[in-house]
Amino acid sequence: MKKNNFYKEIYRLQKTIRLTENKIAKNYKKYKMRCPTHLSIGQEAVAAASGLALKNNDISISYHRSHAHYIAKGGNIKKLFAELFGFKEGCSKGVGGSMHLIDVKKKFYASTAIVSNSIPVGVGIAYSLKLNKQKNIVCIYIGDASLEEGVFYESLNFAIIKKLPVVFICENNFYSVYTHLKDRQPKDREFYKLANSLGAKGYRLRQNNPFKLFKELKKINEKVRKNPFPHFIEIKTYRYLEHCGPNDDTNLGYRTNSELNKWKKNDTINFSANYLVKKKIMTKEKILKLDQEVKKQIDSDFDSMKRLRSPKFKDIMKLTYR
Amino acid sequence: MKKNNFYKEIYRLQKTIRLTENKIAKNYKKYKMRCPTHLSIGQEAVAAASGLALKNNDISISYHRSHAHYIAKGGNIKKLFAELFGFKEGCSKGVGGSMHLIDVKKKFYASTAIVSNSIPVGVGIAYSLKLNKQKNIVCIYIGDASLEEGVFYESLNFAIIKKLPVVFICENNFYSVYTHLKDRQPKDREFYKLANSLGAKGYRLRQNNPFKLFKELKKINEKVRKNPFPHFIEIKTYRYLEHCGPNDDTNLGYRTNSELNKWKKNDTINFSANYLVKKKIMTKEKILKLDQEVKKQIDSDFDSMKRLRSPKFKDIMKLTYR
Amino acid sequence: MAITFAQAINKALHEEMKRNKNLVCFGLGINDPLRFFGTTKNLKEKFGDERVFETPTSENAMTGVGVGMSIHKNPCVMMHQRLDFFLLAMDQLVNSAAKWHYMFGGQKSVPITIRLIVGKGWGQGPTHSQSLQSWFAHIPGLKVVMPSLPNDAYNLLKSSIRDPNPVIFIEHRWLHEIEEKKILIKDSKKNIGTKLLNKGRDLTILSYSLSTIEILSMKKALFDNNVSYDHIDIATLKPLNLNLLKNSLKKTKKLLIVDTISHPICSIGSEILSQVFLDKKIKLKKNPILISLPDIPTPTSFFYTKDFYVSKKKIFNSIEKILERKLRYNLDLNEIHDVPNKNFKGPF
Amino acid sequence: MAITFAQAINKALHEEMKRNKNLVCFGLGINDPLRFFGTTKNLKEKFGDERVFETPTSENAMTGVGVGMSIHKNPCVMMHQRLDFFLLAMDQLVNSAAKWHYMFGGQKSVPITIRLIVGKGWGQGPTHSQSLQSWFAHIPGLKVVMPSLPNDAYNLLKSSIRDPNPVIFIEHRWLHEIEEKKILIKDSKKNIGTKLLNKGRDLTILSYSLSTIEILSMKKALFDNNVSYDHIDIATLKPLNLNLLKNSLKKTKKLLIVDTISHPICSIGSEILSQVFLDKKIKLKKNPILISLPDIPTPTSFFYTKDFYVSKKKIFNSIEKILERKLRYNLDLNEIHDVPNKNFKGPF
Ligand SMILES: Cc1ncc(C[n+]2csc(CCOP(=O)(O)OP(=O)(O)O)c2C)c(N)n1
Ligand SMILES: Cc1ncc(C[n+]2csc(CCOP(=O)(O)OP(=O)(O)O)c2C)c(N)n1
Ligand SMILES: [Mg+2]
Ligand SMILES: [Mg+2]
Repeated sequence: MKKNNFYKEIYRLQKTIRLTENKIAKNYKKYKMRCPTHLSIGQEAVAAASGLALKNNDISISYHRSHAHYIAKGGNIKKLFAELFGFKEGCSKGVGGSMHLIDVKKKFYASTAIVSNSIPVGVGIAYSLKLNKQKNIVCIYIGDASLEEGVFYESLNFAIIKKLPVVFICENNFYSVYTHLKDRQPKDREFYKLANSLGAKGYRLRQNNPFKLFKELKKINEKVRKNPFPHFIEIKTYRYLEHCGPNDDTNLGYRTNSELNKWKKNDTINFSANYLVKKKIMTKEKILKLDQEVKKQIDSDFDSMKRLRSPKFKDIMKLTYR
Repeated sequence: MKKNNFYKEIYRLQKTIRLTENKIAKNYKKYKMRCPTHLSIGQEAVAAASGLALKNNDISISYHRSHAHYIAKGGNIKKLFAELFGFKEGCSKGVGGSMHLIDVKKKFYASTAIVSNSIPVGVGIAYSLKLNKQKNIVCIYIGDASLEEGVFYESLNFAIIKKLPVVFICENNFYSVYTHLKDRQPKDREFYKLANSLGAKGYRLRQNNPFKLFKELKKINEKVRKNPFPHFIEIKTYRYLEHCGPNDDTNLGYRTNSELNKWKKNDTINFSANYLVKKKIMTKEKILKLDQEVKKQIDSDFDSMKRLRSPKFKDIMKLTYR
Repeated sequence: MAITFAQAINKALHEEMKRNKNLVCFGLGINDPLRFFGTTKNLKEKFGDERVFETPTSENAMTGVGVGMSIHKNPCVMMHQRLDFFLLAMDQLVNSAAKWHYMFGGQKSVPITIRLIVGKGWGQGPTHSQSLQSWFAHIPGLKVVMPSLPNDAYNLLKSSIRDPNPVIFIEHRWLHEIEEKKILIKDSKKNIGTKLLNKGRDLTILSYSLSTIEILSMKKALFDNNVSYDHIDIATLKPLNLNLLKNSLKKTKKLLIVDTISHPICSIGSEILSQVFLDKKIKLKKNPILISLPDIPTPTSFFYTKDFYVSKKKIFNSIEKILERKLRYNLDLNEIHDVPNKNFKGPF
Repeated sequence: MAITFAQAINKALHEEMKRNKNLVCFGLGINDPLRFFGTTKNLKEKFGDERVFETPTSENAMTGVGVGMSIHKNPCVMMHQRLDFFLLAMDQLVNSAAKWHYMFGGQKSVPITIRLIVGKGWGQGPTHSQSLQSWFAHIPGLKVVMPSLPNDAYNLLKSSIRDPNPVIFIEHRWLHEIEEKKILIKDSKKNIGTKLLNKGRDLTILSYSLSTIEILSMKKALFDNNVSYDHIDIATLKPLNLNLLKNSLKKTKKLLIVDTISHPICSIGSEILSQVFLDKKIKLKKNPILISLPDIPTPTSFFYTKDFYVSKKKIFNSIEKILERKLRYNLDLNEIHDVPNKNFKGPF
């Protein structure tokens, strides 16, 4: 990446994620994307900064809310849309749906639907990298609820004793479905401290400045690359829409409008745009142009879905075994 | 308990456990006690001090190495022997064997054979105590390998958010079967610190002076009784015999004779006997008499096994469902 | 007044919570805004959040916690929004709950009822749609109940809660909106749950859970075709009582098992077939047919599920095959195969 | 030179580790002083402790780690000293390993072989003796292999390791000391594993794993009684190929299934019965018999296990029943029912 180019790239990625997710949200209600879909609107900074901080041959693996991570690792957006629509052209041939994404070429190895289920798989990949003396790392995305599943602790323990090159990115958005963190975990628990006392290296980073976040993550990744060891990074963030689906949900009463608005006011995409202008990295006009470019591409990717044909069950009947 | 009486009681309990386990070890090779049997020889101080620190209506629950905890909670020794022999008169009617002990009256609620399996059960009992506004606590015994199973973390988390009256007694004897702690968990991990950062109250106590240990545990128990909250106590200890069975095993090479001998030199039963004499709580003669008394009782309990008859499968065929 | 399956569950929970002050309910989502598909409505309001509580995402520990509560003083109802999540808890289920009473010599039993919801359609896919009743039935010490109609849901949930043993209570998500006219209160001490829904001569159709609803919806078509059949709904899968089935078979000598929510191998369907096969007193005139899902995980896509799931056509065809004659039937071409009813708009 | 089952396993592991530099073996106890019942002898010494490693007691995570390694570049063999411990890993097995290839559109497969040891006798009791092959067979995406003789153990372990799909490889602990004269090397690409061990006219006996050894030990007695029987050993339980059985049944028209290491309900035995029952081409002359364990958890006591486990007498009696005639046989009254051989002194 050319010097300073990363500013533009991060912004572009944030925007790409936002507009892709918006596109899905807007069209979900036509009832053609028929699968449980967890959107990342509001959480783009984490995905963008962490995705760009990885090298092409680094691997990432994610959980149910994974569109952003898939895109940030270079995942093909057409194939994402096709997956949601259930077409054979989807990244998982339509078999997996929104919660089971994969882009082998881009080394986005998988996202899975059971809370914490992909964690040990990521750790296993890291063991394999080490065995093969590859100088790559594995980035494992998790939500805050992942710390409630025992397998997180088992996996981290193994990664520590084997000194594996894994970076956990924990997107703490305070909620698991409708339940606030304080009702699920000890009130004054600090994730990064907990990670430390488990024996990993814990960090607490912030999403508010995605460029800074990128640099911090990049530094950590290089450290891990040089001296393989599990690092755990908590980043507080917030989802704007409902847990699963395309709607606002403050009417349900489990969280307040004012909480939501506080986060919206600090929207990281706005921040990035303003920052680029302020620092004279891009002009307002250039940004607008970029926005339109991104939008056009997404619109065209989405429109291309119309040309896809309904697949048949027999196309995948032989896929259970290889 | 009368003042100072606890000294004698602790000693008696240590001795009772040691002699019971010795009795089993000596007779195991006659191949009549046919079940996997994990002896606690070397670890008696923990059981004795913690068992006596509980009230009658407190509940304890344990893992595969549980004879000592069963005895320390008042479990019937005849029924323990009968269980090992597989008689209907056993504490679990011979169905469970050494790894599944129970004495409902004495509120020793269970020991189970799968690592960490009894932990959430103990936590559930604690929730029930709280619901019923009982002022009792649950003592959950675990080994050092328990911290490798995810369910430990899940259970502790729940106990913390619900503020439950549980005390974990972790007998860290450094080994899980033939594998040293350092090959299974991070080298500089301190259990009590880990417990703290999970959100519990962590302690590290020592077994070398069982009387002191008793007082410390008693204090912690009373604290928990007053303000229910999970406490986690690590006590380093050491088993003298093989992981499972009645033999010495230093010949296997996974641990050294010198390591074993270091612990034997600091045997807690010797310590207790000497301490009682030194502090003039009991004379040497009184101790000898007590020893003989204990031995006689155990011998007679053991001999009574000869009078038991072989049970039949049909006696328990209806036990699967209540 | 009509009552839905979900309302019947809710009613049973309310009554049992009221009846037994020690009963506790918990689960992930139990107090969510929709109240667990409506089945836990007003429960927390009525009985407080100590007896009706939300849990962390810790399926294995929470199952053990349930065992602990229920061997102490508090029988409980644990619930999971998808059966698939419960796979994390097999140690506590199989090594603890199922064996506790037995392995501790009959001194403590585990009165826990575990509600598991099975997903279907709207892209539930491979990990949100599994139905493992045959796993549970394989394990001695467990009971397994899978009602299909509100009355059975109500009565069987009550008897499951009062049962001193662990009961796996499996609800197909698509049943929640199914209605019956009113609730008939049965003796709640027994796990009843096998009954004749139609009486005839030529064929015995056995089904359970959602499959029963599917057969019921074909009633008129079968009647119009003069198909005279016994329809047996079997809601208690373990212990499995096949008396009604066997008596029916002595008459009809022809058997169709419709089990549209299970994979075929080592399934409840296979078990029933094998028990019939072993019975000397039963001689069939034709080989039986077992309809089940293909031995393939559930795909997500709307397009694939159409042929993955069992169609009514397939059931009609199987009946034709057994009876050796053609049937006339109209299939509702407007019916969408991946939703339980027209109002359902996903995602769960 | 005779070779034991345990040695056959060991030989297969050595050869495959040598053949494929990416293959990894791990498990709790893999490098213990006894080397996993002798099956992993010299493995670490030969291939180093990165490829042959001991694990923490973390069954669920380690299964996921195996999935991760094997979808990346390292196929692996994971092992558990008791199947019972593996219950903690059902999420990773069923929701990950079994479905991965399918749910990600066929792009990555999971070449993992999972060795599970089944315990028996010497008070293994309710939680150290379970054998859940029917659970695994129920799950699409898994293969299940249960050899009974050293040759099959050797060849099937090799083919399992080379299989690009997850294979559950179940070894009964009592087989480890069983000997065969020598190893015949077969084509290791296929999961072979159904074969005729005796040929006759009047009866078909089907068995697998330890049950096969039990039937083999009765060979002389059956011969002396002029019982002419086909004995079929079925080592690959999933996918289940019943051609050999069905052909045999067309001849003998009588079937005894001996499955002495499984509970009866929804078992492999039930599955086989149901498949035979469904087949139009097979008409039996007598109702079949299925011998299995009672539907009760394993008790610990020596006294109880005597009648809990299936005796030879029971097998003889079942044959008498099917053949409708009495047999003469001597039972070795000195045989101890809770050890595999006279040298076995527990505890595992
Ligand atoms: C084992 C398991 N239990 C329950 C669920 C239901 N579930 C789906 S998403 C989710 C919330 C997870 O919260 P978090 O990890 O914080 O991720 P977020 O949705 O907030 O991004 C839950 C509980 C599941 N998928 N898997
Ligand atoms: C889930 C599970 N995995 C493996 C085992 C085998 N196992 C029996 S005892 C034991 C060692 C446990 O070590 P620790 O908890 O330190 O107790 P100790 O034996 O040292 O007292 C193991 C691994 C088991 N019983 N359960
Ligand atoms: Mg969250
Ligand atoms: Mg230990």
